[in-house]
Amino acid sequence: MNEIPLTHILFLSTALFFIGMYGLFTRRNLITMLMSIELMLNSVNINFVAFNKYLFPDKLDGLFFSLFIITIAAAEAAVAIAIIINLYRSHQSIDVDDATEMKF
Amino acid sequence: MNLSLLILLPLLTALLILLSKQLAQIRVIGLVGSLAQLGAAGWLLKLYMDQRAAGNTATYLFETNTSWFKALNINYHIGIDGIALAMILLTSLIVVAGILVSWTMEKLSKEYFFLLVLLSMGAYGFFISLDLFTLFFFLEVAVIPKFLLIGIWGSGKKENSAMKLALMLMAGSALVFVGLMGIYYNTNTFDMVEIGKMGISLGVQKFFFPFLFLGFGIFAALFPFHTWVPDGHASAPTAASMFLAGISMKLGGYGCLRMAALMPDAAHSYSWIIILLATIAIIYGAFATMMQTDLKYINAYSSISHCGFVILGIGMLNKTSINGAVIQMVSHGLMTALFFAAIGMIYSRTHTRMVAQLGGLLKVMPFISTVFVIAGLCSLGLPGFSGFVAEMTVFMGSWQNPDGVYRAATVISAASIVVTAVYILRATGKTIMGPISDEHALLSDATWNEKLAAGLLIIGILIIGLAPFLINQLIMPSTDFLMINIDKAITLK
Amino acid sequence: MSNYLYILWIPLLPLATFVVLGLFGRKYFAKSAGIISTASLLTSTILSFVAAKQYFFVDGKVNGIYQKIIALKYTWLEFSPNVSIDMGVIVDPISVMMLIVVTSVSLMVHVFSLGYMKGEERFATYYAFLSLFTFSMLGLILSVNIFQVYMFWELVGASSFLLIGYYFNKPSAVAASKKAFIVTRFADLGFLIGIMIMGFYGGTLDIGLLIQKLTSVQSPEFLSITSASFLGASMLTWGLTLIFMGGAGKSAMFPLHIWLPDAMEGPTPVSALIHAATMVVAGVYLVARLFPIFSMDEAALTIVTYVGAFSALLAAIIACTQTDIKRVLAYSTMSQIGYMMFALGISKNGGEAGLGYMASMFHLFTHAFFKSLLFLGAGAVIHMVHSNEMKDMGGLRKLMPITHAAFLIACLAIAGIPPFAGFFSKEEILTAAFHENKLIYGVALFTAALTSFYMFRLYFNIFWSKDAAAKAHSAGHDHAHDHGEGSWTMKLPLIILAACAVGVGFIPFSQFITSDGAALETHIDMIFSIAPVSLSIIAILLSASFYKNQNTKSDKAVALFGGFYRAAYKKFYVDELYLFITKKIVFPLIGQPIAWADRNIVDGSILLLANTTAKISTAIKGLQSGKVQNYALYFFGGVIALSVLFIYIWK
Amino acid sequence: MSSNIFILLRQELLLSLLIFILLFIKIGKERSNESILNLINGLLLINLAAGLFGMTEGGIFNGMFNTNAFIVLEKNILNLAMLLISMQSYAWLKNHKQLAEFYLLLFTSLLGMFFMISSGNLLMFYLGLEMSTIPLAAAANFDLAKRKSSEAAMKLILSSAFSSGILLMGISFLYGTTGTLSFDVLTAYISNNPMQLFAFILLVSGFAFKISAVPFHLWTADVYEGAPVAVTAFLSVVSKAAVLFTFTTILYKVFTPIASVWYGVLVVLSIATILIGNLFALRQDNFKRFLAFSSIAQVGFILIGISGSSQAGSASLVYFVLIYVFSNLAAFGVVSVVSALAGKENISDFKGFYKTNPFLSWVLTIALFSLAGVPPTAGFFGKLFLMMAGAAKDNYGLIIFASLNMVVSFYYYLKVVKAIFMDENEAPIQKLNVPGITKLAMYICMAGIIITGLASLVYDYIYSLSIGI
Repeated sequence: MNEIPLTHILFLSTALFFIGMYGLFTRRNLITMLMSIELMLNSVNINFVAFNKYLFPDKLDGLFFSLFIITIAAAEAAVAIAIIINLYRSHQSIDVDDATEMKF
Repeated sequence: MNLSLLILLPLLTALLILLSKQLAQIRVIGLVGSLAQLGAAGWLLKLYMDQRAAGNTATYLFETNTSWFKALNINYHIGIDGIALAMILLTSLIVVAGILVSWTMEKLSKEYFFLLVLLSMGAYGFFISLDLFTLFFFLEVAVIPKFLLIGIWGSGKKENSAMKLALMLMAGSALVFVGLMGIYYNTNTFDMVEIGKMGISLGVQKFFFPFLFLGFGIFAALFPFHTWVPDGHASAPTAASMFLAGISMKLGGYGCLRMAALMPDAAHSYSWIIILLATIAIIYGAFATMMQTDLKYINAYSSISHCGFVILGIGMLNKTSINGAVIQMVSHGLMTALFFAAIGMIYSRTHTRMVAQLGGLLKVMPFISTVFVIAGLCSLGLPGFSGFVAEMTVFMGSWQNPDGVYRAATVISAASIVVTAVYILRATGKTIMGPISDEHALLSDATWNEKLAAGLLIIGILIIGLAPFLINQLIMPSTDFLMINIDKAITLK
Repeated sequence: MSNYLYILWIPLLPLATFVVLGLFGRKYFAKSAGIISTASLLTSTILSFVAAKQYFFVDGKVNGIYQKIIALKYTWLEFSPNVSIDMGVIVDPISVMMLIVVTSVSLMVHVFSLGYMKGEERFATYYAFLSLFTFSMLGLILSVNIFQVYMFWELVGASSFLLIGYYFNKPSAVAASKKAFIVTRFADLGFLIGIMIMGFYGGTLDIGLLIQKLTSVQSPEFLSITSASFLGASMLTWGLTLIFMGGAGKSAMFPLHIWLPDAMEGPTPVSALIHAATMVVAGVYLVARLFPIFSMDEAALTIVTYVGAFSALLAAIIACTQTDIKRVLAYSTMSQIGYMMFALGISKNGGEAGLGYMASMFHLFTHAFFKSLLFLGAGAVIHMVHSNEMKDMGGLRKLMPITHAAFLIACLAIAGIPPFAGFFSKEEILTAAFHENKLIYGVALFTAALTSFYMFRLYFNIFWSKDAAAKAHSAGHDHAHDHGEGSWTMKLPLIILAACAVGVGFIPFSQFITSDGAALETHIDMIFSIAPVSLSIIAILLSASFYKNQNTKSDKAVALFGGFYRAAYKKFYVDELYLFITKKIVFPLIGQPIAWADRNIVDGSILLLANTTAKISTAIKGLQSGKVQNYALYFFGGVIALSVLFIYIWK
Repeated sequence: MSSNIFILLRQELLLSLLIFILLFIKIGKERSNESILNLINGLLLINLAAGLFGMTEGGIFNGMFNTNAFIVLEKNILNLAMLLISMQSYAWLKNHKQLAEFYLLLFTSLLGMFFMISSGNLLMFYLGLEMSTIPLAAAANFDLAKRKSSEAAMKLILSSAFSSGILLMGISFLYGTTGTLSFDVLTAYISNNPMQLFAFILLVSGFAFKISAVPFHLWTADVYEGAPVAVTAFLSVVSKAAVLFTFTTILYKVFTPIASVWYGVLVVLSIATILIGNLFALRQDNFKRFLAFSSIAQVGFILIGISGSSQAGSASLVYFVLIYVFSNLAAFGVVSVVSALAGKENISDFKGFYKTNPFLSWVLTIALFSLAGVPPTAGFFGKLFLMMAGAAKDNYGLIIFASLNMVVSFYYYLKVVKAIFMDENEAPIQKLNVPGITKLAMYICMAGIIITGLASLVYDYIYSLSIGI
């Protein structure tokens, strides 16, 4: 069976990356923004795994890196959500536009 | 004698002032300290003269050279020649006078005296340092005290003046810094003596001399970067004005002189610009002064005009004119300090500096009025006072330059002495002479400290004015050393 | 050659007096100041007479020529190896002659002031200033170095400033002093530049050397200074003219004369000293001092001549119209100095042709005495009448006989009636003029006539005219009950000076003072003298008929001249011209624009810089929108920008 | 080998030990805040002291973690900063319930930084980076009740997550093009093919975000303003310093092949940073915000120094950071005291401050002068040496630009001084009684500001350790 070329996968990851970025830029809901960031991180994961599989199969750096990214993403998400909850307490909303007190 | 003493004495004084309690104590310490500085300067003069008499022909005497930042080849290299020594004497004299006139400074006296002493320390350091980095260091040390002195103890729109002064001077030192970088990366040293020996390539000189000269020029009220002078002087408290005009404007002139000696080729090829600016400053300052109505503004603007002579003398790049420039620096320092002292005394009594509101003060305060008149006569260059010697030397020097433009510059500058006479006599006629207004009719004359301060400065003025050969004897050998490089550059053209 | 060093004491004594009185006068010598300074001045006077005797009669003459002797020379300020200001003492005929003049007149004034200034609050200060002036004047006379001349020149100006402004709370006095100083300062600017030209081309500032170098036609200095030219005139002409400008300033030559009449605001004795006998002749002295060089340059001499002559005439005309007695005297001074000037101008260096030089010096000498006498006399009058105006005077001859006599003598002297001093000197001048330049001779003659007219106009108005009693009423108080003619200290000088005014004419002046130091044979030619003397007498009679008794002839004369009279009365509007130039041109058209520009353009541009920075910073504050999404957007934008910049553009 | 680990890792281990001690304190019986604070400060002192001796060079975990005298020095500077911050936040923490958590967060972050600084591998670097960032986000939110605080935390966490996304992308491309993550190997494969340049720029922007260089700086001001003063101080000094150290090491060690490119990048960044930083600082009234922008401008100068890419470059960087620790922390110290005791954080509140609090005023003034680079304070030398390092590249346009911008920066620093000394104010901040330990910290800062500059041996020592390209 012929296998999928690397470029396809890279295209996918890039697309995912920019979808995530788009989400971050456009969505007003903090949780959704967080999710889009996760999206970006995952696209990076795909990159790593793909590079490792296609280009440097003899070592496992890429795989490990993606594992770490997943872990840290989780931690990040935890803290982020905690913060968002606290923000909700103080602002009564998790809309990003309500949290623009400090500017200029 | 170790020159570091000149830095340590003020430092010690400053620390003692910080430790001391109330005004009585502070001012005594300040006075003793400044007198010690004066003594040290005088002693230094004696030693210097002995050395020269003993046939010591080194360019700089009492040199000490210790590495400071070894990695960057920055050295604490100090030493003096006649010019520096003249400046040091000037500084020490003015410091004493300044301390004396601010004898009754009640408001935050500790900080006030502390800053005064700090400022003087910067000046001393500047004049003795032979390493450009150290020079720059002390140059900036002297800036911030001015800002605080004007801003805190000043009068009128003091904050703005202080800010303007600080920023313009800082801009000046920024330019100087750029120039220093240029020199440093083309000679790999900050040591003026070494640089003087090895010389700087022409291209580098041409590119960086403007930065240095302009930078120091701002300090020396070079047209058109003089606008900090009127406001700064007018807003500053008496002693600060004295220090400003008497000392810190000299930092600029001295710097310009050193730079011209360090980069003679560039100085020579730019000299016409320098002379042009100087001439403008002289005549323009004089006319601007004629229109002022506030005594301090009058003196400030006249300072612009008089410092123009310094720049002119330097720009003319010959021995006589440079001698003149140096003498003019000293003379102007003393004279302006005296003038500001007198104005301060008048202001502290009448609470106005407006010429229109004053008059006939000679009746109630003969001493102060006499001081005022003496300062005025010195400023309009009357023989017997230092101003005459300085200006004539500059004129004779610049006249030696047969080129038409230079001649024109000389004549125009010389014409300024008439304008000077006009504004000085107007000021004198309106404030000192004429009928006195009733609310001033019962004012008191100078107190002992004021008399002492004025007396000191007048003595200085008279020494130069009556026996100019003395100061000539002091500075001429050093100007000869300066001229060696410059002449080389000029003849090379 | 014996030692003349003691001459140094002649100026130094007054200096010492000045220092002592200046520092401690108002405290310790408030009363005794007058005596002290008079005593010290008496000493210098005696010394100068001693010097004169020694020089003229003992050892000044070496094989028939009076030598220039440098008694002392000390390098005071060195500019460059050869060019330096030297302080020194020169002894030669004119300097010694001036010594005599200055010290003796000054002494007279000192004595006179003892009475005149009695009870003044700043008595000590007055004498301090007087001594300062005497010192500066003497220093000027003895200068060996042209820059030394300039220095004392300035000092003289300053001390005259102080003396004119002595009544410092009188605005008019202050204004006058300022005017005097500034006008002369302006002239001195020319002097200074002249000196610089001389010093540059002559390569020295020492007068002796300068003369030596610039009078030998082959010397490189002479060639360089004559070859170098500017605006068509050679540098020599420029230098000399500019130096003369300085002289004209001090000597109140047209057009720099405007300060002199106002200077009469000062105390009258001061006017007698400064504005009659000494300072105002400094200009003449300067030209005489440099005469050998002047004689090398025809153009410069011509300028001297015509300026002198014109001033003489102009001043004489104005003097006829003034009513303030001191102003009349001032203008007559100006006119007489004009005489001296053109006498120099028409002279040549040495020999018979040098008559003008000798005449001018002679006139200077005689004029000093009778003019100071006139001023002191006027002083005495004013002291009594408390007014300068002719209309407040008249018929005073009974009340003050001595003054009257002295004044009459002086008038006769200045009018050039034999055998009074003025006659001799004037004759010499006229003779010289007659030989050299007929036009000038004519002017001189006419001026002489005018002189005697206005002098006697003055004399009659003061001492004759209406009788004293009537006068007393009009003046509102009675002179009879006034303090008479003043103390002996005021009379004595009058008597002495009157004696001089009669006597000094008989001195065989030409034996001592000539342009080349060799004696010159002169004789008074009676035939020649008829014209001027008779003219003067006619003029005197005319003025007698006008003013001896009150009548309307004078008014008729005024009506006859009409506009010309008014113009003359208004001093030909020269003052107004100056006022126009300063008030309407210099201040509003130069001063104010510059002051304005400094605040608004030079300073403004710097403020503008600051303000623009602030504006920009407010303009861009939107970047920091507070929206975290925009932050991310900018972040990404930054990434893109960097990538574009460094992957595609950089390389 | 094992002993070796303990020596090389001693600072990290000690810090972890502190963290555990804190945990035990937390679960242990109630203690008074004072006692805990004193204990912690004592421990921090020990921690600092422990770093000072026995600096051995070496790498462990196959070069993932390596250390040398220079790195140890950098870590010591961070320790010092940590100690000072904790001493100065005494007044604030004294009445705070969760002070243990506060320290836990900061220590964890500090630990992360240590690993980041000594990382020899992109993975380790990434771990360290995140480990240092995430706790800070939590710490920024430490004033749970304050709206601003939570907003700040939100902004910090979101934008840092985004930035690490970008960073990771860059790393992944580097990995893709070179097939390795370890620095030593990486260097060999670096060339300026577009892919790698792009990857590099992504990486740089990650760094730029952390050191808040323009245009990646926008989070800074808001977070600084919102977070508690102590956290702000930590952010502005410690984390910035740590990232700068790492940045420099990576630039000098790894990306040497494309030095010309990153020189350009640095120049662009520094110009933008100085300019924008100054322009924004001009207008600020909130003190923390003001310091935020001023510190942005400072970073611009630091970048100039780094761009020198010489031994002097890295030396001047570390030297400046040391000075920056003293001066900036002195300023923050005063601000934290004022905000804790008087609850005021605006520059306008400081009008007439000198009348009531001369000591604090002088501390603040000297600190500001040092930041502005006025002699004789150390800041003067720091800034000058940075610029000298930059000038070595003969790029005088940059130097002229920078030195003229120094004048602008003078304006806003002097503005504060003006407020303190010159402006009249009928109701100035009342007399504050500063806790002794905080005073001590300020004295240390003052001493640092004076001595670090004038005593050249400090610089010479740093120079002797530092490395260039």
